[in-house]
Amino acid sequence: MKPFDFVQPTTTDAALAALAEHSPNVRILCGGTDYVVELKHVAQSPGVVVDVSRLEDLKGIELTDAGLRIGAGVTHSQIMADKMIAEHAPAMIDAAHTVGAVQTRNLGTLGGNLVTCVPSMDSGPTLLALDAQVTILGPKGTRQIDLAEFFVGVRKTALEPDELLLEVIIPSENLGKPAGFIKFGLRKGQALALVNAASAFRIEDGTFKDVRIALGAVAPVVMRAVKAEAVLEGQAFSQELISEAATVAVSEAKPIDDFRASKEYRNSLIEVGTRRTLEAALQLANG
Amino acid sequence: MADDVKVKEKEVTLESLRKADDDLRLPAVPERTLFPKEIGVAAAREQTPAVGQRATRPDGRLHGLGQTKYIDDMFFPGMLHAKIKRAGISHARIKSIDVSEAEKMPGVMATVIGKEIPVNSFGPSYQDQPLLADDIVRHAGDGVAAVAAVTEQQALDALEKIKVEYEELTPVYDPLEAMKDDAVKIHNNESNVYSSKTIKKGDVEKGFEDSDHIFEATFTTQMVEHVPMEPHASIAEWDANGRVTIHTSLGRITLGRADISRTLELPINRIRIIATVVGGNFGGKNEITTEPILALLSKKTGRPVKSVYTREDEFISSTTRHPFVMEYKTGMSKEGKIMARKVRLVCDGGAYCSWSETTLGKACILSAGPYNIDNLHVDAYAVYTNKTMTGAMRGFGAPQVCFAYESHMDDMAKALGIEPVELRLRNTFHEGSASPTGQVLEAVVVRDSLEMATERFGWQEWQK
Amino acid sequence: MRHRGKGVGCMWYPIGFTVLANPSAATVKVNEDGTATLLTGTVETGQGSLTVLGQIAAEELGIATDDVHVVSADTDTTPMDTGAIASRTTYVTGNAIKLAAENAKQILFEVAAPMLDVRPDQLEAVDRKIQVQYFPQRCLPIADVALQAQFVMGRPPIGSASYNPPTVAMDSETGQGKPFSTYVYATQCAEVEVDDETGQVDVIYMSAAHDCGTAINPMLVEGQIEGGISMGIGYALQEEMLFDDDGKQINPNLTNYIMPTSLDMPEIDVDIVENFDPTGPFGAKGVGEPTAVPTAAAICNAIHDAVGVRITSLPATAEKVLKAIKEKNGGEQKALPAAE
Amino acid sequence: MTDVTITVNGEERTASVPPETTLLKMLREDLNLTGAKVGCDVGDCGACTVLVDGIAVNACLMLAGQAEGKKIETIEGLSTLEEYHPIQKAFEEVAALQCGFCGPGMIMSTKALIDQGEELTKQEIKDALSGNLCRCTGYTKIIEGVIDAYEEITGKKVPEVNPRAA
Repeated sequence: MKPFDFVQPTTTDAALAALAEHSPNVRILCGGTDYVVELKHVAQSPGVVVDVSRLEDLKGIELTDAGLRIGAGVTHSQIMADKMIAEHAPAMIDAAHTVGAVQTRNLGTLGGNLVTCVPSMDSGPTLLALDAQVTILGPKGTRQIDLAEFFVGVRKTALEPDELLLEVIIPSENLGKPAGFIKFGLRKGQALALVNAASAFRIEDGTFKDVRIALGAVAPVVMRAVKAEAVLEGQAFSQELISEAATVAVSEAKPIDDFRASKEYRNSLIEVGTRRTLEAALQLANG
Repeated sequence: MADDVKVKEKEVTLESLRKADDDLRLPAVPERTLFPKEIGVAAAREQTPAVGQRATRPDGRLHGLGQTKYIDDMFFPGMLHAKIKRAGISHARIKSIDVSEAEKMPGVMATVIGKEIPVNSFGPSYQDQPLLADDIVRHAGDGVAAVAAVTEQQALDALEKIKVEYEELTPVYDPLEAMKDDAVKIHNNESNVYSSKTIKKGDVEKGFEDSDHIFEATFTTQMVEHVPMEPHASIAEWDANGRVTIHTSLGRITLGRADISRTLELPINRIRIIATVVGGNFGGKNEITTEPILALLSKKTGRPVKSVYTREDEFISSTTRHPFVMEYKTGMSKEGKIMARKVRLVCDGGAYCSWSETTLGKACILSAGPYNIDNLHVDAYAVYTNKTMTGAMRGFGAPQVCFAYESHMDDMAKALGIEPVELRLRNTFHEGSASPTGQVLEAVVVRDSLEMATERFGWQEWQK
Repeated sequence: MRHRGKGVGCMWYPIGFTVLANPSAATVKVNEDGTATLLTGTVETGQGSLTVLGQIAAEELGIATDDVHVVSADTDTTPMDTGAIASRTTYVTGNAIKLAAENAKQILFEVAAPMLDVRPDQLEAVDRKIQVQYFPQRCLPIADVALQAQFVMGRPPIGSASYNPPTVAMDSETGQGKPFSTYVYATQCAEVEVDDETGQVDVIYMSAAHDCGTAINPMLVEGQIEGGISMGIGYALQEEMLFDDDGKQINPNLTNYIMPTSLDMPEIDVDIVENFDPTGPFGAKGVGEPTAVPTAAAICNAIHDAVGVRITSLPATAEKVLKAIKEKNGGEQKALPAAE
Repeated sequence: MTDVTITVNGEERTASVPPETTLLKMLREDLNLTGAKVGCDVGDCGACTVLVDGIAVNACLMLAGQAEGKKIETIEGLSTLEEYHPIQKAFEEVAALQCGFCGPGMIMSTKALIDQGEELTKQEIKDALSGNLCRCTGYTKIIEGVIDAYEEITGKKVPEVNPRAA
């Protein structure tokens, strides 16, 4: 690794101060499962690395008036072991479980996964399907935006260089909303996603309501398949409709062709993944 | 502007950091590992007769305690770290290599390029592989220069300063293309086909005539890596008597020593190789890699020099398994007896021969499968391409041909309406069968293995 | 839909180099307390060969595995060996060790013979004793004999020997000849489950029956077979070095080079086929390489059985399998709208 | 240079390292604890697995500075002068390790798993080891070793399941 300076603030204020002081030659480090790998390959030193893994404000999972709050520094393992998440957003546990292997999940954080913002991130689709919001802390205080707006491009988020991702909030109305998640990788253990899919909806009076279909690794950022959602929204549920929505989802995605898989294959997986997550959510909805 | 100043200051700090890193950091007191001084021995180790016992491994105990010293776990006083610069271009003529800037980098103690190696070639069959490419680069993972520095990072930083000028040459990657007469020649040979083997037994054309059915199929396989968990690693130390001691992860030390002797023009009795424990081989550690380079770096610096491959080095510059193109034609009687078989094997031999000769030979012999075939004709070719060299790997060509002949067998079984295991049983070798090379086989238990594996599987009663 | 299928792969494999000399030499030193030290130039690369070679020396000397200490892999101290390659260690190095131990034992017999009032050729070494054949009560502890040999007779019981498998060069036109001294045989069966919508193949179960002649150490033989199967599974389904148009490897790392993890491994039942090769040490042949040979064939045949598609190019990735399924189904498969 | 103080296998240790030093490098080169191995150096292979405050992490992905003040357990700290650790013992007895390079990481992952005190199934064991790559064993005897150690330590049984049952 190229030499850099390392600061380890213990308060968010100190962290923000460090970011402000060293900007733009500064990078944030939390779990390190992605960033330390990057550090080993970069040709230029980042200058200063600010380790935010000790910030108490980034920790904890709790129910608030707004909904379920998950600190950005919460690890995937902590998500998997959390009873509140198991009760209110179990699909998040399925998603967390597919992140790397135990060691990666023990170090890697939810916030880190979102901030890294690679298309194949495993946390994104479920959170999008549950209309998650994120709280960003900066020199001017906090701001809250939809997760969908947070994702800007490949490895690009709405975070300014002097800002910090504080927490993720799943709105209270979506707690317990039936949701399904599926990941397709090249092997069973430790796989990068070829396609990720998450679906969520409610059944009211026998019709689909608040349908969300989110896809990962099929576009520059994790995306919602809004046309596919529209196919179902307000309709009486049927298997044919689910299949149709899955087909429409394929038309919305823009997967790439690469050495891991062809575009055609990813399209097949989008169709299957969308359908299967819708079916999984349906099963939950039907209790 | 203010930012610029800050960055400048930063660089000074970083530079001083690096300087501090120049001092060799070696642990003063070895850490201790605790374990009971009297661990019992498993009964199987104490019993006679010894053969047939499920005896535990004394080395296994040390592995579990974390006490096994692999090469990378050895630190000698004053030891330097070496790194190799890879060409990153698959076919080119080297016009010049300039290491002068690299040599000025902090911590750098020595460099070596191919021209400094007394005999810059090695290989188990043909000595067609340079330790560091000095004239022609033949695959992207070819090394072109080596650096020894106080720390690994310093060596890596210095690699960036080595300037190599290349004249690009046309590459060829596909073995079938490379076989053609007009293909660019990767070595200074008439053809890229550097080895061919033939087996002829009986009269294959007559056999086809006597067959009720003829089946044809083509199979291909991919290039794979051994992926030993321990990457290649060596430490060389040149001593005052002109002897070099090399700790290395090499699976065949006697022949490796001969290779090192040849490349360094050093009498064999001045070379000592200690392989201690190798962290996985699978055929991938059967050739020397950096040993002579490290020896030279040690000679130049008077210090022990260590090199440990990164995982990337392991992939791009160590040997791999040969991709094969396999054409099969088999004549069958309607009762399911193999009457004749013709096989053509083309093996992608990569940039250097390595163990391809042997691999080709074994694949050729084994390609008929464990079956009695009176009329057989196999032709096999190994071809140079501008890819990572292919060499010895668990099975030497056998996994490739087995995939082909057994897939082919099942397809024929289906076409003939004969149960796949039954079709095999009708053709397998038995005691005294003649192999494709006419060798009378003894201790043949292929039928037993078929019966045993299928019985354990529950083949007969198995249902979808 | 998920479909189960079964497949078989059968193979043969030779031990040692093709025709070429690939000798091993060994030295066995019996210490004055009846324990022994074995010097071999082969290298332990993980298989457990040193344990197996120690067992061979112990067997010949009639002592236990733990009584033999093995020194290896140092060109200054250990004798010539062709090395850990070509599944040859148990067979070739093992034969050399057996012969070396036999030579050391011969000295023990010559020393023990007058002590037991018999001829040396009437003795045998069993259970840490030198005893008269058919008269087990007429015996001496091997320690006593070794001590006598060393300090009274002045004949340290040290034996050295070498072995090279006998071969006959192959005819250049027809390839006829005897390239190898011996061969092993094996069969593996695979049960797979194929998802016909994603092409994903799960290997659920494998049975493997391998011939290795006498299994010197069945536990280590099993380990070789299980390990070979895992390598075979990677070869069959996932692993591939990929290159870009400039001949540079795209996936030179373990993130993108997909080798099996613990989650990708099936249940495995291993059987060792009973066999005895009179040319091998105590009937042993070898087992290292063959274990990885028939796996891919068995798996691909199982895929064929499950969904009726023949994969002719390895690896049988999910993508390749799905493509083959779609081609087979032709128009039956629902057409997906073309993405932009 | 940064001074990093960690508790390793129960003993407080300090080393002065450049900030870009990983915990793995510090353990291996400054504290001479070479049990944790460098297999890939990017968190894929798990050969460097150590426990940090009881959880398994890849030491190659943690900066030494991040470990400041934490409790680190490495393979060297498992057995004591009195006791051969049951995991190490079980691994030896079933010949779980072949070349052994993955062993220390494998054993540390196993320790973290068993220390959690949960009831384990074979699938959970496989899941817990999926970050530790092994090329020699096919994981079969390693899993056998984990099961033996778990049963020895906890007195519980890992339920038998037949994966072939549909």
